[in-house]
Amino acid sequence: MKLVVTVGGKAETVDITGGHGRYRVALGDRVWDVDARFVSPTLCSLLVDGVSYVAEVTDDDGAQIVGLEGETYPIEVDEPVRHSIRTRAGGVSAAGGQLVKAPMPGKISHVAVRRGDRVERGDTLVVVEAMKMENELKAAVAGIVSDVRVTAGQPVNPGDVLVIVEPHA
Amino acid sequence: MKLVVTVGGKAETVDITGGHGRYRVALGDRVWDVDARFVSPTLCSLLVDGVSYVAEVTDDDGAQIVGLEGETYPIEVDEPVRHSIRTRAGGVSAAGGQLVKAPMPGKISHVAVRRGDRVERGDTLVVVEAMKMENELKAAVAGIVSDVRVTAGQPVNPGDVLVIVEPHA
Amino acid sequence: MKLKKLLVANRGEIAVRVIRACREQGIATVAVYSEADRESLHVLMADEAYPIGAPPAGESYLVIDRLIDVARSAGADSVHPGYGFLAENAAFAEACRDAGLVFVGPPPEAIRAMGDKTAARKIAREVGVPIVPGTLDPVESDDEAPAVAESIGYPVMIKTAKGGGGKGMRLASSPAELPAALRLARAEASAAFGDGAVYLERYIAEPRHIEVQILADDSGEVIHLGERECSIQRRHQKLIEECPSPMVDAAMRRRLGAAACKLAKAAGYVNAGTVEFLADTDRNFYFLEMNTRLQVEHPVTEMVTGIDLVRAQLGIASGERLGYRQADITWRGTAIECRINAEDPFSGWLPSPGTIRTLRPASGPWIRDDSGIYEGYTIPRYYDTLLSKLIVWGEDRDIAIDRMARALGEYRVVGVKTTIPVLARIVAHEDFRAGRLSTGFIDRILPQLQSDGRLAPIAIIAAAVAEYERLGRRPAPESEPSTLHAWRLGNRTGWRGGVTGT
Amino acid sequence: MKLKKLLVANRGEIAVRVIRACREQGIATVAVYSEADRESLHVLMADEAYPIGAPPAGESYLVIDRLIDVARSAGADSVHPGYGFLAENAAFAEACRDAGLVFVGPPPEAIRAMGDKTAARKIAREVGVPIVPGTLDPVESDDEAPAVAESIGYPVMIKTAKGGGGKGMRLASSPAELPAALRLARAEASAAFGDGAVYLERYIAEPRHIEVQILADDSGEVIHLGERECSIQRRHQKLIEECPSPMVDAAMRRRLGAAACKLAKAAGYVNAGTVEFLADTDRNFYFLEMNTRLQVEHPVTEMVTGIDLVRAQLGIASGERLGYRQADITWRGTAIECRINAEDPFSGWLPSPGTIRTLRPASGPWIRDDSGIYEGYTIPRYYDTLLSKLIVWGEDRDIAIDRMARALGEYRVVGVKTTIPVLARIVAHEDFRAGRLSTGFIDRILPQLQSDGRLAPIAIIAAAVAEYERLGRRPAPESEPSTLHAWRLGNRTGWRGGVTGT
Repeated sequence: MKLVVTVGGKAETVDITGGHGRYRVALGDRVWDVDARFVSPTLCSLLVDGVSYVAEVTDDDGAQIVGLEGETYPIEVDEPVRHSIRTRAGGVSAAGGQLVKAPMPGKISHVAVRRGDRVERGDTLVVVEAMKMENELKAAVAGIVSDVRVTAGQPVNPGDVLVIVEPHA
Repeated sequence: MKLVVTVGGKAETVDITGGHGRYRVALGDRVWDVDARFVSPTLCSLLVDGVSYVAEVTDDDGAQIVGLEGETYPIEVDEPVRHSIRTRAGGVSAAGGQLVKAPMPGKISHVAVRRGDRVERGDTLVVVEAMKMENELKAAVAGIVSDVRVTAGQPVNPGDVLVIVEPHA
Repeated sequence: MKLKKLLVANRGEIAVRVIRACREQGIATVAVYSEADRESLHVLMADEAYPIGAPPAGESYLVIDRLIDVARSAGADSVHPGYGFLAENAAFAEACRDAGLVFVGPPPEAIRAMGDKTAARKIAREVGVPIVPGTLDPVESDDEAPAVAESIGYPVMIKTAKGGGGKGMRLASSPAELPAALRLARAEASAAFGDGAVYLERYIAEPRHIEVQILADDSGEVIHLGERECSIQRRHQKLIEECPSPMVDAAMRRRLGAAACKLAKAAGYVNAGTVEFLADTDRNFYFLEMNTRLQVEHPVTEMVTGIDLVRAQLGIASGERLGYRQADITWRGTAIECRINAEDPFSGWLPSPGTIRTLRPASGPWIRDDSGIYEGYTIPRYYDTLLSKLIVWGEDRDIAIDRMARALGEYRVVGVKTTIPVLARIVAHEDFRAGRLSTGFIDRILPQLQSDGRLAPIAIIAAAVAEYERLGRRPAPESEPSTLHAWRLGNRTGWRGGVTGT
Repeated sequence: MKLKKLLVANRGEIAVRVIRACREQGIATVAVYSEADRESLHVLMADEAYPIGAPPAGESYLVIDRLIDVARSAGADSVHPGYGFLAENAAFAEACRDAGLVFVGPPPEAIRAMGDKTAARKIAREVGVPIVPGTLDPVESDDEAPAVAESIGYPVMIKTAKGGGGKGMRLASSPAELPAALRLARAEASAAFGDGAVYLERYIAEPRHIEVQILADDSGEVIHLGERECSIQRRHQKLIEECPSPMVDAAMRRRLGAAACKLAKAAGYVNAGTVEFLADTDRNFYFLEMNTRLQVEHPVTEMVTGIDLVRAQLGIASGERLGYRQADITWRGTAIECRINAEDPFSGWLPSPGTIRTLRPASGPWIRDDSGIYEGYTIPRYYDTLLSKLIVWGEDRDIAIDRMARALGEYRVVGVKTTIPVLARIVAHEDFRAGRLSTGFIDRILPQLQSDGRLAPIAIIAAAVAEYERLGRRPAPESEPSTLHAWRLGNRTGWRGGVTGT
C-alpha cells in the first residue's frame, strides 16, 4: 500500500506491505524490515534493523503525532487519492497576519492592546491565566491590531481567537 | 432499578437509582448514598459516607469480580427476570464427583493414577508443569478414578478436564 | 499527643506525600477536594474524602472555615497544610489552634515573623545574617515604586511578601519595565496567596540559589539537615534541585547551617522550615527568605540524610522531641529532583492541561517518583502544573546525573506536554555535569535545546504503520458490545490484537 | 577494558535491571528474546533486540551457541547472564571466554568449584566453615537414596546439585515420601537447569536462611556487604527478604562475613556472589551453598549499603579494582523486598499467567519497584512467575515494615492473581514484626490468612454500580469508529464518560 507522508510541509511517498507485526517499509530509495507492535493504545514498539524504539503515537486532527526520545514529529499520513484532494483544496493558513489563539483553557487576566494599536514584534497583547500562571501572549509580527475579541475576566477555551494582528504593508 | 446480587450462593435484591457518579443503593434495610467513578476501565473509586475505596472491578463469565483491600468478591448481578430464568434452569454443578481441571495453561508432566484406581483425599492425581513449577493436583474426595483424559507430555489449556474422581458410595 | 486522624488541606502530589506518611504511622487521613478534584489521586488514596467547594482555590482550598468544619465533623485532631494554598497563612494556623486542631507546622507567631519576607529580612539584619539590599517593608503603592527602585538600583526584583515558589516574582531591568512587572507580580500574588503585597530587592546576576533545611522541636532544639541547591530555575520557578550543592563544602555547610539555625531560633520557629540564600561564586551568601513549611524539593534532603521529613513534622507536631542531634545527621551520596510539569517548554512553557493517556513512570534502583497523577487522569486547569517529582539518588553526583538521564529517558507521559524533554537536555549538558549552575542557566542554554530531527525516518515508519493498520483493519461495527470495559473493547476491535497477531 | 556493548542473556525484571545499569554507564545493550517475549519489557528497553528461538527456554534462553552468535553479530564485547537460565553454567562462561566476550560473573573454574553444591560443601569442610550434615556427592540412582537418607536421618532435604532459587528442592519426612520427592526434584531440576543431579541433606527444622553478599575483584581483594535474611519462603522459594537480618548483630555479621570471604577466596572467586547459610536460634550457622551470580534479592543490600551491585559487577568484569575496602562498607537502616509473583496464594499458589489489565505500582518515598511488566503486557506461561520486586527502605526495621504495608496497599495488579494479598498479611503479622522468622513461617500462619469478608457490602455496591451503568448505558453501536485507539473508544462509548458525567 502506498501512503503519502507529510512532514514539515514536505510530502513523500511510503510503500508499506506486510502485517501482523512484520512490515516492509520503503521511503525514497531506502527499505526497512520492521517489527512493530502496539504495546499500549499509544505506545508502539519498533525493531528496525535490530534497534529498539518505543514511539508515542497519538492522532490529532488527522495527523499522527509521533514522540521519539523527547522529540515530537507531527506527521500527516494519507492515502494518495485523499492527499491529492486535501492539498488541491488549499490550506487554511492565514495570509500573513497573526491570529492570536488561546493555547489552553484559562481566563483572560489582562488585555494590553486595543483595536488599531500599533505593535512591535514581542509586545505583549494579552495575558491568560491558567494553572496559576500568568501567560503573556506576544506579537509574532510588527503590525496593527485589527481585532480584539476578548475582555479581562473572560474564560477562554483552546483555539479561541483572542486578538488579530495585521502586519505592516 | 432493582438488581439481584448473588454472593456465595445467596441472592439479595439491590435497589439502585441515580447516575453520573451519584447513586443511592439500598440493600436489605440499609441505604447508602454513593459517589462512584470509574477512574480506569477496571478501577472504581467509591466514596461511601465519606470513606474512600478503590475497587478493582472486572467481569468474568457474567459475574463481577470485585477486589477490595486484598480480598476478592465474585458477585453475580442480574436483572430480576434474567436471574429467575437462569436459576430455574438449574445450576451446572457436578453431582458429587470431582472434575479435575487444568487451572492454567501448561503441560502434563506426570499422571499418577489410572482409571479404576482407588484414591484417598489429598492423593496426587496429576502434575502440571507451568511457569517452571511442578503443580500437583490432588484428590478433593476419596473415591475411584472414573476417567483419565490426559497423558504425560500433553499440553493443556485452562478448564480442560484431566481426571474424574467418583466418590465412594 | 499522639495524632490519630489528620486532615490534609491540600491536593496533588504533596497531599499524596502526606497521606503516605500518615498511613505509615497509623494516622487516618481526611482528604478535601474541590469539584474539579473528585477523581484526583489524593481523594483516591485517603481514608476519607469530603467536598469543599468550586474549582477555583479561592472557593475551596483557601476557605479556612470550610476546612475547619470538615476537620471537626470528620473527627480529625490535626491538619497538614502541605505547601502553597494556606501553608504560610498565619490566620489558618491560628484558626486550627482555636478549633483545637494540631497544625502540622510552625506556630502562627513564627509564620508571621518569618513568613512575611520583609519582617524576616529585619530579623536577619538584627541577628547578623547578611541580606540582599532592598526594601524592608512592602511597597504600598505603584507611585512610590519608581523612586524605591531607583534607590536600590536596576535591575530590581519584585517579590511577593507572602508565599513563595516563584509565584509573583518579576524582574524589571529598567524604569520602563517596572509598571508591567509590578502589575503581573501583584496579580499572581493575589491569585496565589490572597495578598498582593510586594517588595523590591536588588537583582544579583547569575546567583546560585542555596537553601538550608532545618528542624526545630518545641523544646527549642534546632538542627539543620544541610543545604539544597535550586539554581536551575525558569522565571523563578525551580525546575531541578539537588542535595548536596556541588558548590558547598563542609565548612560552608557549617556556616550556612549556623546562620539558618540562628534565624529559626530568633523567630521562635518550630517544625520543619527552609532558609533560602543567594550565593555568589566566592561562597558569600545572603539571606533571601524563610519558607515556613515543607518545600516541594524536600525529597532530595530525605534521600541523602535518610530522614523522613514528613514523619519528623508529624512527630514534632505531636509534641515529641526531635530524636536527632546535629552530630547524628550525616550525608550520603547525592540526590537530584526534576519537576515534571504539564508545560510545553518548546512553546513558551505554556501550561498543558489535558488527559493522561499513557503514563509509564521511571522506576528501578534509586528512583523515587512522588506523583499526583495516574493514567486516565484529567489534569484540571485550575491548579499548578506540577505533575510529579522525579528524584534519584546516587553514590556520587556523576552517578546521580547518569541515573537521572536514564530515568528521564524511561518516563513516558502521553496526552499532555511536559518538561521531560528539556529536563533531559539540561541534565545532559556539560555545564550541568560540571556544576556550573546559576539561576540564568536555562535562559542561557535554551537556544541549544532545539530538536535535531535525527529520528524522523523512524517516526515516519511508526506513523505509516499506525495508519496502515488503521486503514487495513477498520473493523465492521459490532452489533452489540457485550461489555463496556474500554480495555476489552480496544482489544476486540483489533488495534492491538491485529498488530500483534494474537 | 571499558565495556562498550553488552548482551543480556536473560529476560524479565533482571534483564531490565541490567539494562538500566548499563544505560547509566553508557554501555549499549543487546536484548535477546524468545518468540513468547517479543513484547516483553526488556526488549522494549534495550538498545537492540534479536530473536533467539521458540518459547521453551531450552530452545532459546538456554541455547549457548545462539547467544554467542547474536553477541558476535551485534558487536557486543560482553555478556551478563542475570540469574537463572545460564547464570551458573560454567560451559556458558567458558563459551563466552572462548568467543572473546567478557562474562560478567565469576570465571568458569569458580562456577565449577562453588556452583556445584556438593563440591562447594567439600571446600567449606576443607577451610573450616561448618556445613549441614549430608552427602558430599550427588545421589546417583534412586536405589541408593533410601540407605543414604536413612544414614542422614529423616526428615531429609533433596536438593538439586546445580541451580538454586528453591527449584528442585523437596522435603521427604519419611521413607514413603522419598520416591515421589526424588522424582519431582529431578524433574524440576532437569527442566530448570538441564541437569537432574540431586543430593541429600539433613533437614533443620524452622531454621533461618541467612546469606552474605560478597564482592571480589581479580586482584584477589574480597569484601562482604553484610547479610540478608530470606527466611520467609514457601516451598523453598523466597518470598520476602531483608537486610540486615533482625537476628544478626555486629559480632555475628563479622563472623558470617569472614566465613563467606574465606570460602570465596578458596574458590578463586571473582565478581559478585552470595554465600548462603542456615542459622539456628543460638546464632550458629551452617554453610548451605554458594550462588555464583547476582541474587534476585540483591536490592535490599544495595539500599542499605548504598552500593550498586550491578555497577560493581560491570566494573569488576572490566578489570577495575573494587574501589571499596571492608572498612568503607556501612549499613544504614533496613530494606525489605517482597516478591510479587503471578500466583494465587489462596488456590494452592497456582501460577496465574494472563494479561495485566491495570497496573498501578506503589511509589513515593523510599519505594523501589524492580519490575518486568507493564499495563497491557501478557505474561507468558513459559517462564517463572516473578512479576516485580517491591523494595522499601526505612530508617529502622519498624519504619520499613510500616512502609512495606503501605506500599503493598497501594500496589494494584488487575488481570492476574498475585502474591500481594498474602504478602500484605505476612507483613502485618505480629511474628514478622517481632522478627520471629523461620522458613516454616508461611505454612504456620497460612491458615490465619483467610478472607474476612468485611467489605462485602462495598463490593456489592461496586458490582451493582458497574452493572447498572452497563445496562442503563448500553450504547447504540457506532456506525464507524473514527479512531481505533482503545482508550478513545472506551471513552466515547460512555463507560468512563458516563459514570463520571463529563
